[in-house]
Amino acid sequence: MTRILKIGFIFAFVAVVAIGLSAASKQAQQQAEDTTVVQLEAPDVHPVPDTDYWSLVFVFLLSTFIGVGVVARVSRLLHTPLMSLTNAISAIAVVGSIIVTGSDFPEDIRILGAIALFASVTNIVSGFLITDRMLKMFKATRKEVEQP
Amino acid sequence: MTRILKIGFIFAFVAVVAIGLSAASKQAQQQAEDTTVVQLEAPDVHPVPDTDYWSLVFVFLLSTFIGVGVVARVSRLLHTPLMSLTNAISAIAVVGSIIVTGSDFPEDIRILGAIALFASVTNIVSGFLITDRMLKMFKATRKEVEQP
Amino acid sequence: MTDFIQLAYLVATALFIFSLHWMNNPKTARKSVYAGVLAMTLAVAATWSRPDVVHHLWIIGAIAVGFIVGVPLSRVALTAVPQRTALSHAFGGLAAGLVGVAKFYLWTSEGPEQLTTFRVSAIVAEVLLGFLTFTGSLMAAGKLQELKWIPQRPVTYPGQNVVNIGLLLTALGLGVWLVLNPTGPASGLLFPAIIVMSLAFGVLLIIPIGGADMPTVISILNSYAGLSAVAMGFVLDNSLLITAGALDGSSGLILSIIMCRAMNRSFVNVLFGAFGKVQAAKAGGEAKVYKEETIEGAAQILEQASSVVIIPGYGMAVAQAQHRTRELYDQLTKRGISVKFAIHPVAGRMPGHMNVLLSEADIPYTDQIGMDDINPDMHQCDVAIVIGANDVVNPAARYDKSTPIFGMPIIDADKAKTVFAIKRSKNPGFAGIDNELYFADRTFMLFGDAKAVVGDLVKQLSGAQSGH
Amino acid sequence: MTDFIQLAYLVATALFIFSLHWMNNPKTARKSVYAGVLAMTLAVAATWSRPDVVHHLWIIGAIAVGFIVGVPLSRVALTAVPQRTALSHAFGGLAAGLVGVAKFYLWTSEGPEQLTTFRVSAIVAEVLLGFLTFTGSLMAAGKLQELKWIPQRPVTYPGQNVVNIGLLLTALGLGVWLVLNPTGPASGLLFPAIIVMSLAFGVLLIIPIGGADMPTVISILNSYAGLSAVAMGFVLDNSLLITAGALDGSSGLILSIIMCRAMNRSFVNVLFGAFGKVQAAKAGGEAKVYKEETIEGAAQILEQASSVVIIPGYGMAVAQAQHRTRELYDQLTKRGISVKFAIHPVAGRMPGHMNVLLSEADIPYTDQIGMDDINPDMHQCDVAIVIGANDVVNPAARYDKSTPIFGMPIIDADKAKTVFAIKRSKNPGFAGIDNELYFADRTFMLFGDAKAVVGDLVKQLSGAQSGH
Ligand SMILES: NC(=O)c1ccc[n+]([C@@H]2O[C@H](COP(=O)([O-])OP(=O)(O)OC[C@H]3O[C@@H](n4cnc5c(N)ncnc54)[C@H](OP(=O)(O)O)[C@@H]3O)[C@@H](O)[C@H]2O)c1
Ligand SMILES: NC(=O)c1ccc[n+]([C@@H]2O[C@H](COP(=O)([O-])OP(=O)(O)OC[C@H]3O[C@@H](n4cnc5c(N)ncnc54)[C@H](OP(=O)(O)O)[C@@H]3O)[C@@H](O)[C@H]2O)c1
Repeated sequence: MTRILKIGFIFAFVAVVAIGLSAASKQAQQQAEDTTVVQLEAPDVHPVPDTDYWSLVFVFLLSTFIGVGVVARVSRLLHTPLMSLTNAISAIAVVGSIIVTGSDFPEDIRILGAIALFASVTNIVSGFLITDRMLKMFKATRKEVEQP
Repeated sequence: MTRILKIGFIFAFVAVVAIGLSAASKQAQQQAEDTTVVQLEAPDVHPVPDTDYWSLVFVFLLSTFIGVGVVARVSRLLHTPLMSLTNAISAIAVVGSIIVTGSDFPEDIRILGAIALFASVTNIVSGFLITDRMLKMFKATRKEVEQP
Repeated sequence: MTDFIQLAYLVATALFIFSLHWMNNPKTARKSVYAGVLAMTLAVAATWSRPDVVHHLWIIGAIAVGFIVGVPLSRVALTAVPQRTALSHAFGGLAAGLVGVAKFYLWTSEGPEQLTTFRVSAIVAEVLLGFLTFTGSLMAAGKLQELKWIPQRPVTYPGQNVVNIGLLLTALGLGVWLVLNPTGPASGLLFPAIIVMSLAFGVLLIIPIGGADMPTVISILNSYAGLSAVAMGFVLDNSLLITAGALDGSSGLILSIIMCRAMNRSFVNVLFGAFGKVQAAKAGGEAKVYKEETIEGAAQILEQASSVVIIPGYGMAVAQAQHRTRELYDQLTKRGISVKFAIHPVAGRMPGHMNVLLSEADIPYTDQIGMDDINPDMHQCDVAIVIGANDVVNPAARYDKSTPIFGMPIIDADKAKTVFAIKRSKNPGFAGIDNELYFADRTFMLFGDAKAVVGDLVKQLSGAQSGH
Repeated sequence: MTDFIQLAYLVATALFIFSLHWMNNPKTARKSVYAGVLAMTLAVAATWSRPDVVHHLWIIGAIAVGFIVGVPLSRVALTAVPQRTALSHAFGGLAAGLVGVAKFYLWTSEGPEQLTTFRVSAIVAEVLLGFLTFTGSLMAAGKLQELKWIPQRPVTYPGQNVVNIGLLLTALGLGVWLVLNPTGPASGLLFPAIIVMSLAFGVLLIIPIGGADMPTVISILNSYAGLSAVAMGFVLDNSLLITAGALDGSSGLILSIIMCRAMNRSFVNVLFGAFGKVQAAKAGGEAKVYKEETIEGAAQILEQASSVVIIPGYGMAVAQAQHRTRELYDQLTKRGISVKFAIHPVAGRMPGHMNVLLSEADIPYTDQIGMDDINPDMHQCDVAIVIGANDVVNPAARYDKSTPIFGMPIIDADKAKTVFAIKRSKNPGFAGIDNELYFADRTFMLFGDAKAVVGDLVKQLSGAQSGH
C-alpha cells in the first residue's frame, strides 16, 4: 500500500512540475516566437533554417553511450592498436574538409579547407595502415618455431 | 607495398563511386528542388516543414545498438522482471497520447487519445509496480531460516 | 518544442538506458525501477507542460482510470505474469495504433500538404504494428489464461500460412498505395481497411500456435510493441519515443532469440510450426519400466548426501511447490549439505521463470546457478532432485536426431550419482517425448504432485531430525 | 543533402561502431580495419558526391599529399608509435580548427543571420578544442621524440596553474561574448584572439608535464580531438561526424581512466602534478645489497624449472629485446617448460605496449596473460624473469603509503620461488623509488642491457642443449 501512495505522490509531483514547466515554456515561447514549436504547426518564414539541434544532441548522447560500452570491452591486448584505430576514425573530419575545399567558396577559405583535408587524409591513411600492421602481428599460435 | 596499392585502389574506387553518386544526387535534386540540400543554403518557403527524418533514423540506429548491447548483458536471473520493465518503458507512447488528448483537437480525436492515454498509464503503473515487486524478492542471502 | 521539454526528454532517454543497464546485476536492479519511474515522470511532465496541451481534465481523468486499472494488474499471482505481460503488450499496441489513427485524421483535416511521404509511411507502420500487436497479444493472453472460448490447441487448416502471409502482404500493399496517394479518393477507405486487416492478422497469427509456445510469441510481440512506439516517434518527430521503443524492441528480440536458441528452434518454426500439435500425436509411446522410491527411502539417501542439486521445471510452477522446496532446502542446508539449484534457460514457461519463483520463496539468488555454470560440476553431485522438469533434463537432446529437442542444451542430471524425479504421472513434458533419464539405473521416481511430494519429504526429514 | 548521401553516412556510422566492437577479440580485430576503411571510403565518396562540391582538382591534390605523408608515417618503428599517435592528434585538431575558422568567416560574409547562437557556440567549441589539441599534441610528440629544443623535464614556475587556468577561462569568456554578439564590432578581433589563446594554452598545458606522463596526456588529447570532431558535426549538422567523434572521445577517455587507475593517480595529478620532477629528486636513495647471479647459474636454474613467468617492462622496449625474449621462450618451451608472459596494464609507456612488442616477436597472444589472471597463479611459478620492469613489480605499492605508487596494483613477482631481474644499473624506474624486490632473498640480479643479457641466456641454454 505504501508503494501505491508513493507512486501516487510521484504523479502528484508530476502535475506540479508540469504546471511549472508549462509556465516556463510559455514564457520561453513568447520570448522567441519563431522557435520550433511554432514551426511544427505553422510555416517557418525565417530566412535561416533553425538547425534541429536537439536531434544532434540526442545523437551525441547515444553515441557516447555506445562508445563507452564498446571501448570498455576492447581486449586489453589491443589497446595500442585501438589508439591508432580511433585516431583514424576521428579523421572523419575529412567530411567537413571536403565540403570546405570543394565548394565554390572564396579561395582563401578553400586553402584552409585543403590544409584540413591534407591533415585528415594523412590521419586516415597512416592510422588504418599502422593499425593493420600491428593487428597482423597478433597470432594465437606460432607458425613455426625457428632455431636461434 | 601491395597494401599501398590496395588502399590506392580503394581510393580510386571512391572517386568512381563519388562520380556516380554525384550524378544520382544531382538528378534527385532536380526532381525535388525544395529538398533539404537547398534548405541548408537558402530559406525554405514550403508550408510544411520537412521533418529532419534522417536524424531520427540515426537515433533509431544508435538506440538499437544500445538496446542490443545493454539487454544482452542483463542477468539471466532477471529475465522475467526484464520483460515487465521493458513493458513499462515501451509505454512511453504516453507522450503521444497526452499530446492527442490534451491539444485543442476535435473531440472524437481526443477520445482516441484518451483511450490511448489510459492504456499507456495502465502499462506504466502495472509495469513498474510488478517489476519492483519481483525485484524485491531477489536476495543474495537469507534473512532468517524459519523452521517449517 | 521548447528547450526545457527537449532537455527533459534527453535526461529521460539517458535514464531509460541506465534503467536497462542496471538490470545486469540483481544488486543494482532495484535502481532500474527508480530510474525508469523517474524517466517516465519527466517525460509525462515535460509533455504535459507543452503550451498546446490545454485539456487538463481529460488527461487527469485518463491517468486516473489508468491507475485504477494498473494497480490491481500489478498484484496478480506470479504464475499469471505471462498473461499480464501479454495484456500489457496489447495495451501498448492499442495506444500506438490509436495515436496513429488520430494523427492521420488530424493531418487529413488540416490539409493534404501535411501528409508528407515520410509521415504517412510512419503512420502506416505505426498502425499496422500497433493493431496487430493489440489483437495478437489479446489472443496470447487469452490462451495463457486458458480462457474457454479461445482454443488452447493450435488451430490449423490447409493453406493457413498462405492466407496469413497473403493478408499481411495485402495490408502492406494497401499501405504503400496510401503512402503514394495519401489524399487520393480511396484514402478514406484504404486507411480503415489497413486497420481491419491488421487487427485480423493479429488474431490469425496466433491461432495456429499452441499455448505452450506463447512465451516466445509474447517476446516477439514485445518487439512489435517497441517498434510501434518507434514508428510513433517518427510520426511525432520525437527522439525519446524512438529510443525507448528501440530499447523495448531489442529486448523482445533478444529474449526470443535466447528462447529459440535454448530450445534449438527457429523463429519460423515457432511462428508457423504448430509445434504443440505435432508433438501431442507423439505423446503415447510404449511404457518402459520406472523404479519408484518411497519418501522414507529418499529422505534417508538425502541425509547421506553431501551435495544436492535441485532441478526445478514447469511442474514446480504448476504445483506452486516453491515454498515447500525452500523448506527442503532449509532442511538439507541445516544438515550441512550443500544445496544448489540448477536453472535451465527455458525451464518453466518464460525466461527467468524459475528464478522469480525461487526468489519469491526466499531462496538466495547466489544459490540459483545457470546451466552453463553448474554442468561442469554435475558429476560431483550426490543427489539430483528433478522437481517437475522434463525436457530440460532429457538426454535424448544430446544424440537423438529424431526428437524435436535434438541439439538443445540440457542440464546434465544424468551425471549425478543418484537422481530423484518428482512428477505426477508417466506423461511426457512439453515436447511430448519420453525421457530416458527416468529409466536410468540411478534414477528413482517419486510420483505425485510436486507440492505434496516435496512436503512429505520435508516432513520426513524434519521428523527424522526431531527423532534424533 | 540527398537521401543517398544520408544513407551512406548511416551505413558508415554502423560500420564504425562494428569496427570498434570487433576490437574486443584479437580473432576478429582484423575485420575492424576493413570496416573502418569501408566506412571512411563511404563517407568520403558520399561527401564528394554533393552537388555543391565542384573543385575536384583541389580535393584530389590534398588527398594525394595526404597519402604521400601518411604512408611513411605508418611505417615508423613500433617504439615510435606514441609520438606518431600524438602527431596524428595534432593533425586531427588542426583539421577541426581550420574547418571551424572557414565556416565562421563564410557565415560572416554571408550575413549576420547565418550566425545563430547554436552555430557560433559550436564553432567556438570546435576552434578551442581543435587548436589546443593541435599545439598540445605537437608538444607531446616533440617530448616523446626527445627533440632537443623541447625540454624533457617538466618546466614549472610559481603560479603556473593560475596562469594556465586563467588563460583558458579568458578564452572561454571571449567565446561566450562572441556567442552573444557574433556580429558585434569586436567580433573581427575576438575570433582570432580565441584562436591564439587556444594555441597558447595547448603549449602551456604540456610544458609542466614530464615526458613519462605523456601517454596519459596523449589519451586525453585523443578525447579532445574526438570532441572537436563532435563540435564540427554540430556546426555542419552532420550525425556521422558526431558519432565518429564521440566514439573517439570515449575511447580516449576510457584509456586515460584505465591508465590513471592502474597507476593509482587522478587526472588532476597527471595534468597539474608535475610528477616526473618530484620523483627525480627522490631518485638517489641509499644503496642496499643486491645478489647477482651468473648467466650460467641462471640458465641452470631455468633448466630445472617447470613453470616460468616472464614479466616484461619498459626496459625490454628500450633495449628492443623482444626478439631475444622470443628465443628464450623457444628454448624453454622446447624443454617442456610452461612459459607465460605477465602483462601489467601500464608496463611500458603506453597501454598495450608490451603486447604489441611481444606479438611483433611472434609470441602468441594466448601466452600473454593479463595481471588479474596471472596473479592468482604466481605462487606456483618456479622462476619469474623480470625483463626491464620495475614499478609494476614493486611490492612497496602494497603497503608503503609514502611512495607515489602506493595502491597501484602490481604483478606478484615476489611470490615466485626464484626471481631473476634484468636491468642495467641500480637506478630506480619511472616512479623514482627503490624496489625491495631486488633485495629479496629469492631474487638474483642479472645486470646488463636486456637484449644482451637475454641473448647470453639463450646462447647458454642452446649451448647446454647441444652439449647434451
Ligand atoms: N521457459 C521458456 O521461456 C519456454 C518458452 C517456450 C517453451 N518452453 C518449453 O517448455 C519446456 C520447459 O521444460 P521443463 O522441463 O521445465 O517442463 P516440461 O518439459 O514441460 O515438463 C514439465 C513436467 O512437470 C510435470 N508436472 C506438471 N505438473 C506437475 C505437478 N503439479 N506436480 C509435479 N509434476 C508436474 C509434468 O509431468 P506430469 O504431467 O507427469 O506431472 C512434466 O513432465 C521446454 O520444452 C521448453 O522448450 C519454455
Ligand atoms: N604503460 C602506460 O600506459 C604508462 C603510461 C604512463 C606512465 N607509465 C608508467 O611507466 C611505468 C612502467 O613500469 P615498468 O615497470 O614497465 O617500467 P619502469 O618502472 O619505468 O622501469 C623500467 C626499468 O627498465 C630498466 N631498463 C631501462 N632500459 C633498459 C635496458 N636497455 N636494458 C635493461 N633494463 C633496462 C630500468 O632500469 P635501469 O635503468 O637500471 O636499466 C628500469 O628500472 C610505471 O610506473 C607506469 O606508471 C606507464
